[in-house]
Amino acid sequence: MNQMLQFSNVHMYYDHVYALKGVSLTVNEGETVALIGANGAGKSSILRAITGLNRIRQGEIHYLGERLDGTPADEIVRRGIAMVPEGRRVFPLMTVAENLALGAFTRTDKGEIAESLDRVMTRFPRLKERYNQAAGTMSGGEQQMLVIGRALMSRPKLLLLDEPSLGVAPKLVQDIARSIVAINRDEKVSVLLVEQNSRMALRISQRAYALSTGEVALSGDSADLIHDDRVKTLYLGGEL
Amino acid sequence: MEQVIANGLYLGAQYALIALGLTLIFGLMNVLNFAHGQMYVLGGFITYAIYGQLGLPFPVAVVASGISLAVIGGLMERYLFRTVIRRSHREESTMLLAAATAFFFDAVILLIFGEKQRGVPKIVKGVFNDFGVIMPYDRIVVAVLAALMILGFILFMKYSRTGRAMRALAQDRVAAQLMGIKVDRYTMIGFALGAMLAGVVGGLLVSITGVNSGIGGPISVKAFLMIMIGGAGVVGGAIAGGFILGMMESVGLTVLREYGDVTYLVIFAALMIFLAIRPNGLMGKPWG
Amino acid sequence: ANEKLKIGFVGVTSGPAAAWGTSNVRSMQTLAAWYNETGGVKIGDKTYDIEIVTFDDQKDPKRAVEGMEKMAQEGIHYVVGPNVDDGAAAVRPVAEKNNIIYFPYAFPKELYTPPASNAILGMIANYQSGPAIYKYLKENKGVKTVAFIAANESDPLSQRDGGVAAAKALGLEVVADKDTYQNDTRDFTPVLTPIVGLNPDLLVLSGVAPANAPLLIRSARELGYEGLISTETAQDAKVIEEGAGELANGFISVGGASTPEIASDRMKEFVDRYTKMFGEYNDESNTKVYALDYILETMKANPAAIDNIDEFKKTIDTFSAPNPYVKGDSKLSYVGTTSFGQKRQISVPMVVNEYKDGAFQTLFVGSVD
Amino acid sequence: MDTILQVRELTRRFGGLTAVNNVSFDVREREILSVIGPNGAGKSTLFKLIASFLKPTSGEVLYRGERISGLAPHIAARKGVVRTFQETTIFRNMTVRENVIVAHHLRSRASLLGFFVGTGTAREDERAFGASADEILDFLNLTELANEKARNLPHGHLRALGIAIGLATDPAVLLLDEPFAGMNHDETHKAVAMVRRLRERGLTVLLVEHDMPAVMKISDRIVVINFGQKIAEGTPVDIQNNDRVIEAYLGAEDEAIGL
Amino acid sequence: MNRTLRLLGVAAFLVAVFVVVPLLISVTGRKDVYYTLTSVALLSIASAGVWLTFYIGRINMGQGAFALMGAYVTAVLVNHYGVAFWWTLPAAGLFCAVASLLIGLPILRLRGVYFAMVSLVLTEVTRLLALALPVTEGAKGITNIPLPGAISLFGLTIVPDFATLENPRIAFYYLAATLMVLCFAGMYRLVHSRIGHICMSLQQNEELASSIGVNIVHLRLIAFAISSFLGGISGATFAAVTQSVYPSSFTVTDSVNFMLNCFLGGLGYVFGPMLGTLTLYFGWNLLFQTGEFQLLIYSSLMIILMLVLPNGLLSLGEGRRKG
Ligand SMILES: Nc1ncnc2c1ncn2[C@@H]1O[C@H](COP(=O)(O)OP(=O)(O)OP(=O)(O)O)[C@@H](O)[C@H]1O
Ligand SMILES: Nc1ncnc2c1ncn2[C@@H]1O[C@H](COP(=O)(O)OP(=O)(O)OP(=O)(O)O)[C@@H](O)[C@H]1O
Ligand SMILES: CC(C)C[C@H](N)C(=O)O
Ligand SMILES: [Mg+2]
Ligand SMILES: [Mg+2]
Repeated sequence: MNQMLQFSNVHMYYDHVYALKGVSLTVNEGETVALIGANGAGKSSILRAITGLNRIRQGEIHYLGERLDGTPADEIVRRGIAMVPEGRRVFPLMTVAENLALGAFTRTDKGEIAESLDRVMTRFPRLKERYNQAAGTMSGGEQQMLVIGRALMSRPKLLLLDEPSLGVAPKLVQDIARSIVAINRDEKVSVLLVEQNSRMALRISQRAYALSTGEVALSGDSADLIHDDRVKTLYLGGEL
Repeated sequence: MEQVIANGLYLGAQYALIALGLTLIFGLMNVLNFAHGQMYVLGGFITYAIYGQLGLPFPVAVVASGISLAVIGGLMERYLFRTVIRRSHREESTMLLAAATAFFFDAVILLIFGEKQRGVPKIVKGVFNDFGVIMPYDRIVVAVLAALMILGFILFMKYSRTGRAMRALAQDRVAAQLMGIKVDRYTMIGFALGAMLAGVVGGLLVSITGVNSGIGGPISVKAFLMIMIGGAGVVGGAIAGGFILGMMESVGLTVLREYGDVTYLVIFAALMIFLAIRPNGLMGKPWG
Repeated sequence: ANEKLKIGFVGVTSGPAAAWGTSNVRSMQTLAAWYNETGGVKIGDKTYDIEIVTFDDQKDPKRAVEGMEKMAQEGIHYVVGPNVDDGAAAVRPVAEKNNIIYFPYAFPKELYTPPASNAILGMIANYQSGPAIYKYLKENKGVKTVAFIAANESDPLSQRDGGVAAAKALGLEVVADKDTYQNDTRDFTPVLTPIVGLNPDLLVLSGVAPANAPLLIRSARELGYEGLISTETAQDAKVIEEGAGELANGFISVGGASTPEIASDRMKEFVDRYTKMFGEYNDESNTKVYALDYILETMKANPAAIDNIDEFKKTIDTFSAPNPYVKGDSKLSYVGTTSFGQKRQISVPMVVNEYKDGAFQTLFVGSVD
Repeated sequence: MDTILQVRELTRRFGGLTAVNNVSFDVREREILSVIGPNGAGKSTLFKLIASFLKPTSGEVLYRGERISGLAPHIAARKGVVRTFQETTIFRNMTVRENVIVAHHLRSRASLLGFFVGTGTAREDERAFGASADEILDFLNLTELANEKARNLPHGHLRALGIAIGLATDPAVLLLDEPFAGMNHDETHKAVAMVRRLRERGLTVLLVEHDMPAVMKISDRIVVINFGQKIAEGTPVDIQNNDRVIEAYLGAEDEAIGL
Repeated sequence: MNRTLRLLGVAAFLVAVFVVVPLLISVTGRKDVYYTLTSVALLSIASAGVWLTFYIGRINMGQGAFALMGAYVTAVLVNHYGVAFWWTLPAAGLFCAVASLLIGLPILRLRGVYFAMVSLVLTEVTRLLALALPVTEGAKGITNIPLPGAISLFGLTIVPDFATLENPRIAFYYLAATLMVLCFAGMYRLVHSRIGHICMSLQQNEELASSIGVNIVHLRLIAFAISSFLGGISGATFAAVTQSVYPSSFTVTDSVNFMLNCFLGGLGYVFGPMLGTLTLYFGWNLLFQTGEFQLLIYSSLMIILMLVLPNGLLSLGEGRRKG
């Protein structure tokens, strides 16, 4: 399998907060990789480092053989990385249609964009029903679908998801999880998934990293990790 | 009465156009641009110099006003506001910067163009007088142009790629960045566009009300009023606010004239009461 | 080199009313440069170079006080300005405390009537020119009805009230005396619409700022107003031409000396020098050219006045010198006895002008005593 | 057990939309009651109505028999009904500890003027608040972050801080809106234990939550809302097996995705 | 250690204000500085009020209104009713505080630019009222306000009759400086007590503040009333200093300046408004020799200051402590 994304010894700070302390990880082409870990472990920070929302202090990020850190955010999108940020972040005053159109902001070919739009609509029929509704008035679950659809509109090769199940009702969480599997399988999009719902994350991913205070504590095949005792006690919690 | 309404509409069109640029900048970066009026004045003086002094055609002059102000606005965003926003803890800090640039423009304009009221030859002669309405043709031309520009601006914001990017930016900067929108660049474009609108209105109106170096401040204040009425940061609000203020002045000055000096007192008091009832203006969202 | 004689200016040189103070300052600076270039001014047995110390009070009475304090600090005893009523009134205690004679361009009578004694009115007041103008218009142009309009600020409102009283005293019918506008108004059509509907014979723009005058005239004319328009303050022909063009023909205002019929050669040279120095002349300076000469001439008449304002006050009563700016043998002297009970006004010729195609023409010349 | 809160035929409309529609239920003293339901069902709106942040269109909320709906929020808080926010709402520019100290407002015995001049009572209050804040932070495992500016906290800790703020007011009824969102199992586990201890402190807890294992574990009773209406009420076991609830909200279990 | 340092600082400040400045003035003979510094002291009191409203999260551009009101209260009471200035001073403050409660009740609900705008309009409304009302004597204002008289307690003259002084400017300087010191001491105490924290909570999130039981309406009103009280005091003293008041004595420009003073000094620092006022007002005056370029230089300096210290002058100390 080809390596797609590679972190080598990445360090990142917010002012004086030391958020990532030498993280190394890889995502291969076609893979779904899960990132799990406690609050403040640095999961979101990894995604922010990839998309260029924050600069890294030290280390290197490579993507498809090229250096990624230091690249402007729009260029990163153009190279095929899309992110669904924590907490939905739709453009609330814009319609579903406009939100989706913005997802394709970096693309120019009208025909291809229309094709992507079709695909998103088939994947999330709900969005088609609400095509002209202002995004801000939709329910949480619908908004979550919208931001995933919006991310797909840039036709990414790598999709980054930050806690897509946050605040979403169980039934919808199931829908979203299935969509992620389908996107990865059908559209050959690699996925890097940050989830608190570790059980779900480990089920739908091939490999996983567990983070702890800015460092990788554990990594391996998800199927193995799900039975790993340390993971069980730390992240799956067994019986509550 | 027809005359009063016509006055109000005309004034409204003019006001709405003034308010547009201000609300755009506010919506995009939460900056209340105290220098808006000064930008308007500068636009007026550029048109005055090109059309009034050099004798080039009026449209050329107005376009030149727009372009010059766009450049100035862009530079201001890039070298002043961006730095300050990035480094300050409270976004209100930009108010001091905006005020300082307003003073700076005042000083520059006064030094270059002098203290006198300036005017240019009429662009169209003659007066329309029918249906109980008297309206000079040049005002009609300006009102129509203003209306067209407002329409053009709305369409631009709604359907163009740039417009869409700017609206996205105004709603959520981070999400916009994740869409691959060059946030810095579009903020700069937005500021430039806002400044350009100010310059263009200044240029257009110099043909009717002339221009003078001291009116920047008062114009800004008036423009603030309009965007408050309509709702700050919302394009529709600016337009509505402009027309409402225009109408209020026109009607108020006629209806209340018997009570003399209190006309403006009443208008302002009404504004305060209105905002107390609708704290976010007509269609605005809360801010801060 | 000559010793320096500092003369102060405290007034408004920025903001919407900048033209008022600027025309003052520039008149003074033009004259000072002229005197200094020609060897200075001889007062008593010393020759002085004139230095003008300026302070922009931004039309704020608090700042005007500040300015007057600065003048006192600089050891100045003669100050031109302030340009508005409240500023002129606010500086009074400072001027009295620090022995400063000042020349306001503001009309409140309290400034000039006893016990006040340090202020000298620098121009013709509206209660002096107004009645003369209205009387002339009543007699010569058949004016019967008058409407007043003023900005809702101190000066214009006071002048309006003065004007209304004068018009009533003359038996004119005042059809509008309450219409006001915000000073930031740029489009006067809504303000004027109801007044034009009343169709008065005369529309008086009370205390109008030079910036607003052409706009008011233009709006009124475009709304179809056909009567006369006048004001009691000085205006600039160029501003009116640019702002209202031929619509302003017939507009009546008060001037000082520069209309060709009466201007002397010295006045013409003054205008030339002013234009050379600042790029453009301002007709308001026709009235504002006088103050500095009054100060210097009075000192020449009594050199002790140079740092003793009591000597200056003594000289006022008898002072007389030729008026260099007007043809013929008119005189510079102090007047104001009728209005103020003491001589606290400089005698600027009361030239009532009529605007015509880019220039002022003299309608009549009056005088004040 | 006594009834502490009574929700009586509560309805709230926003324009044409009925967000909460004729909902009634009782809450007993020292009970942990969960409100669940699909996104947009009206759960947060219901909480806002109970804590008097919104006025009901009709119906009322009684607290110990006294009507509290329609009062100002700070008065409801004074009486003992306090809510935390679904959105991570905190005082961003204060440190974690300052956040909690400020939240002791209702416990102060000194008046504002007293604080100004620094009377003995005021100083005592300050000391007491500090001690209590430290205790609460310890209780929620936030001690390490005590001097961090709240705006720098990661998502999960913000929720904990939200709860800490709620606790500091010393409420009788605490309404927690999605307290476990953004926590992993381990953290949720601790938080659940914490909520239980709240009850041991004598509090009545209402919570809205989408984390089903946690809800089922912690709740004495559950109220289910759908489209603004109550569709079920009962013990966790009842609810888990209620077909209407499964259909509207829970979904059938799907081993392939671990849910 | 920290405490002694602070006490030393306070002592140094008091000595500077009450001893060093008058000494320097008498040595250099720059008597005009008295009026300038009196103005700075008074304006900084009004700015302190504005600062307090910033502290609860309101951009206040209405302080000019209250300064004007305060000035008129004093002028009317002294000139029309013969009340002694010393009584009118608190009366002016209280009048403004009460007025601000009435006005504040409806408008304090507004936030952000909306409150800013309405308060700006309030300034203009007050000016227009001053022009229109009979008691304010309309356009010509109230002039010839007598200087403050003596205060004696048990036959002991504590404050001399200002009119008998050789230079009342000095007396006014001491008066203004004293008021300023009192005002800022009070503000310091306010902000550093628990009330400060509660105000801060209001600034950051009113909804949350009310959920923890803070009566936000009440607190907002109190802060606004204190702010207006300070505005009134400042205006009233100004009326006494300049012995006159006009509708234009405090205008929109002043309101904006009060706000700018706060920004320049630093919104995060109690003494920000004092330093901001000193810099802006004194700075402007220092530049008066530059004639027509005064505004250009002044505004350029302001822009540069803003670029270098966007969080206010006082953030300078902060940066050093950190780095
Ligand atoms: N904007 C910020 N400023 C300062 N510090 C920050 C900021 N954002 C995050 N941090 C800090 O960086 C560290 C990592 O945070 P991050 O958001 O990556 O955690 P996370 O694993 O995503 O946590 P969660 O599961 O709670 O979302 C935390 O200690 C946090 O306090
Ligand atoms: N202030 C408001 N104005 C208009 N509509 C509102 C308002 N607040 C809530 N709503 C609407 O009321 C409905 C219920 O919203 P509410 O926030 O109570 O849902 P919820 O059950 O808490 O959902 P979630 O689980 O996603 O948080 C939604 O459709 C929402 O859009
Ligand atoms: C009385 C005024 C309106 C005159 C004006 N102040 C001037 O300087 O010309
Ligand atoms: Mg995170
Ligand atoms: Mg909710």
